[in-house]
Amino acid sequence: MELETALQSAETLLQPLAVEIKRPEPERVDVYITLENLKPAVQTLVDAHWGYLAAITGVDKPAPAVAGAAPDGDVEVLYTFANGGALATLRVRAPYTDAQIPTICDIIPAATLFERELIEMLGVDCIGTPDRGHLILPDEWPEGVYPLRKSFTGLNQE
Amino acid sequence: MELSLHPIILLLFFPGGLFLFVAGLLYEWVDRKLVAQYQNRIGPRFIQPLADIIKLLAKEEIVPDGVHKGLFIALPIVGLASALAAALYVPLVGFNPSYSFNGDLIVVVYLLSVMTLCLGLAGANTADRFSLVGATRTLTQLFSYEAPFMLSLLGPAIVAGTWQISEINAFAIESRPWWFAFTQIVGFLVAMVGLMGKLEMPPFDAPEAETEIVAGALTEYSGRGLALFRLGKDVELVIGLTLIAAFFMGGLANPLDFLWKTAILILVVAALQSLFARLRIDQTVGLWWRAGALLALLQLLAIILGRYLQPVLSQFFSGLFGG
Amino acid sequence: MTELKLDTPWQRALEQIKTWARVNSPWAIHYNSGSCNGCDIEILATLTPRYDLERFGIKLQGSPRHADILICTGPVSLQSRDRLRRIYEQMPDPKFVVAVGSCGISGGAFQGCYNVVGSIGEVIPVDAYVPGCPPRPEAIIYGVVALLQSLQKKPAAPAQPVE
Amino acid sequence: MENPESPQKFVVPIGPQHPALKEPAHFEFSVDGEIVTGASVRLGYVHRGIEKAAEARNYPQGLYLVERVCGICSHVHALSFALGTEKLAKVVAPPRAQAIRVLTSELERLHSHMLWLGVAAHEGGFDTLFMYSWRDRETVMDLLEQMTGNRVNYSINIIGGVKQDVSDEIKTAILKGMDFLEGRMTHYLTVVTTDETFLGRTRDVGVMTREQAETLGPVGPTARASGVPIDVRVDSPYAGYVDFPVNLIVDDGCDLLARFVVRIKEMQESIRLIREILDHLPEGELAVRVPRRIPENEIIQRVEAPRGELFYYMKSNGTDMPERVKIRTPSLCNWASVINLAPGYKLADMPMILAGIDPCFSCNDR
Repeated sequence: MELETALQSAETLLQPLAVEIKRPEPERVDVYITLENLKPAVQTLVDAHWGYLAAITGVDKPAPAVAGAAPDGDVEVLYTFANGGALATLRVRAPYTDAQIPTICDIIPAATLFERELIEMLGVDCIGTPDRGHLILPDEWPEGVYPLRKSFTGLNQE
Repeated sequence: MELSLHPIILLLFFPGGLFLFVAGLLYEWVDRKLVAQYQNRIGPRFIQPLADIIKLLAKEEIVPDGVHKGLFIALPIVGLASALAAALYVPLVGFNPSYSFNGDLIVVVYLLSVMTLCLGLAGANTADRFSLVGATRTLTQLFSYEAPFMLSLLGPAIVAGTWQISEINAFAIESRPWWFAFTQIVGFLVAMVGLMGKLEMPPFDAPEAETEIVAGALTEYSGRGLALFRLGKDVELVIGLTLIAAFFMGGLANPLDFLWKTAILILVVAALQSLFARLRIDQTVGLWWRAGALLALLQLLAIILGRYLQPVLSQFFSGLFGG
Repeated sequence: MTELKLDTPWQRALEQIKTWARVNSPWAIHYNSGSCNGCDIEILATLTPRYDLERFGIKLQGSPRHADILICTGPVSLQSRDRLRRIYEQMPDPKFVVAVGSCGISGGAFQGCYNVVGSIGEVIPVDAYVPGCPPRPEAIIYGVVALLQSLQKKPAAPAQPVE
Repeated sequence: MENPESPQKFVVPIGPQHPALKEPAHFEFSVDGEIVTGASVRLGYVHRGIEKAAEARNYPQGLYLVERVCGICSHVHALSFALGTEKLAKVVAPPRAQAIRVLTSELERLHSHMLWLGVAAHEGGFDTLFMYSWRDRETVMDLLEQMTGNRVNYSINIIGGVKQDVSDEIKTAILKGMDFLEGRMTHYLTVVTTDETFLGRTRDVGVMTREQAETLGPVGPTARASGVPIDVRVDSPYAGYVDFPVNLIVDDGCDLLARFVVRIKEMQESIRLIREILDHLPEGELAVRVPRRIPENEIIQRVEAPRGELFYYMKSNGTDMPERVKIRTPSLCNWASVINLAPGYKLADMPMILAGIDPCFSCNDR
């Protein structure tokens, strides 16, 4: 599918659910959505066979440019879908206090690895994810310590 | 060729113990060197197997817990002993076997498989997962190649009309130009492949598949136990090669015969080893029972028919070729 | 265990044979404790036709029970720290450790990372280090052969248990 | 994927240290007899925390670090990081540098696939093919060493271009090496598709149909062997792939044999591509200056590693250190396909099926 038509179709598909749609790069479209319509957005993309889930990225303390950043900082989670050359990223924000994000494993079973990594690296709680075991952190890793958070400066060697 | 030496020397030194170890180590070196050369590598030096055995004997032997200590120590010794006992009835180095009685073919084949039995028991003895899987595979492979191997050895025995290895060897020497390998080509192939199955050489090394179950039944063995098992395997290699050479390649009359015939066989075995990927255990069992046993049975049928038609045919042939 | 040191000629001859055997047939086992597998593919390259470790009698074994030399790579991630120690203890005496790659010496490029112990020497006693990121196959072979030659001079002392 | 451990099941642990695994990981296959009924994997033995370390290093140091995510595909990680940084700084590397980068990544694909061919054959007990393919791989390693100075971690990339040039002498050496390898590739293709015992181990083993491939989300040769046409070099060409197009190699055999065939055909395609690049190597300087401090920006860079699509998300904050570097490696996506397809096959097939996706634990543990 040609790059432009792919991006157009993604935008039209996600228009009703999106808070804001941006074109930061020629082959990429960013769709800012709230927590509630994350699942419906993923569902629409999957039903339309719009490419595949490339990655789930967690970013700690995103740029303040976007309004509504929680006072004590928060985590932005990016769900990037790839369709040929076109990339569509769903951006969701979750404050530290109760970083609750609905899981998408029931729609895309293969996403469980990405979610396990998100849970253990950034402390985001994916409600309903089938498996919460440590993916890459060691077994004796202390509870509640999330390495990719800016507040983490190094495992204080006991 | 008759060998008149004091029985003790027969047993301990010449065709018996010490010489057999050295011959086994040399044959293992030839085998590893050939496989390496087929794989375009230089391969080990000739003292390598000797150094391996001495080093293993000098290493600390760890007896893992959850293991029956007596059995753990005894199994390698029993395995090696049975292999050495089988060596007495086989025309090693072209000399007549030290002891032979009617029916020693069955005894030799049984003694050779006692070694594999010990390996299976050694695997089942430990609690380690890999050894357990290795043990089941060793025993399944034992039951699958035993029948065809025995049937293919029976071929020459029936034609020679005796169960005694030395007599079969003598019969083979008499009918020199007509090697059993040519007249009973199927029996020869099944025997060769049976020997490779018995010694668990690739492509039949599922019981000790390095990349699946580490070292199969031998995973827990270190030091002496491992050395004895490896030595037993080498001795079995020598005995197997002499047996097949004696039966199928026109008998072994003198040491020179023994040398060049077993050299050819080990060349073929090394080539087969490096040509194939490892067969899964169900594939090996399928291969034996479908192909091996069937062919060996057909071979036997042909021989038995040949025996009865032989008087009729021989007049016809003698008429034709003038006796 | 105190070894009864009989200095009879028979004892010395036996010791020489044992050392000769150990030097000529060192079986190795390879464990990657957190490396970026650059060193591991170079270790495997030493087995292949161009370098062929089997010329020196070095065979890569699967089970720690069969091995004399532990070829270890990587800066020991936290998860594989006690596995490394367990493998070291499973190996029968006399055993040696060769740390391949600068990660094993000082943590290499991953110094200061949160999930890394830093160097193999902190977890198990190491006999020979092979620097390089990754060291060439020739360097690895040189490291192992140098370890074997050092055995020639002093016979192997039984390894002290790891605390 | 931890399935419940019911007591009577016989579990075969293939632990961190195992001859089949060149890198540590812990597999547990629940087995009855020889048939595998369940599989679970525990990764993380090679996790070093590279994403966190990248946030504490400036861009050139980050390039050095990112090359050591994985020793086999180090150039691809460096290329993706360098391209990402250039995108952040809105700078484009000169065409000659782009072509040399593509040349190096195709050479790396050759040596990585040959390495995999050897290891996969070794898993199946076919040691001769292991020895032969690694012997031929030495020619590619020599070429890489001649061109970049090092056999592994060749670090030819710098931010804004490449370090070494391709002189005529290197060009002739590479062309000679390619002629030799082309003959070897046809030989390997015939060996893999005709050798009976090898076919017995690979035909109809580890079958993943196209629908399963779409749900389980594998990438790279594993997906292309099941008919899914995804290849970043074709979908969104980057670096030199714009002027040196790649034709997509897809096979709908869906089994382990198809994965072997796809990778060998990809090697042949790489040889053709290398020859084409060397014939039309564009002139020009090798690198362009990039400011130390990268302005605030956020990009996604996708690159085709030998194992599949490598995904980089990079965010800069105006200083000379990146604020966030997310590396999603192809092996992470391929795990789902192995774990869900393992049940039903024999224990003896497990090493081959695992090797089928060319897993790189240091890649997916980061």
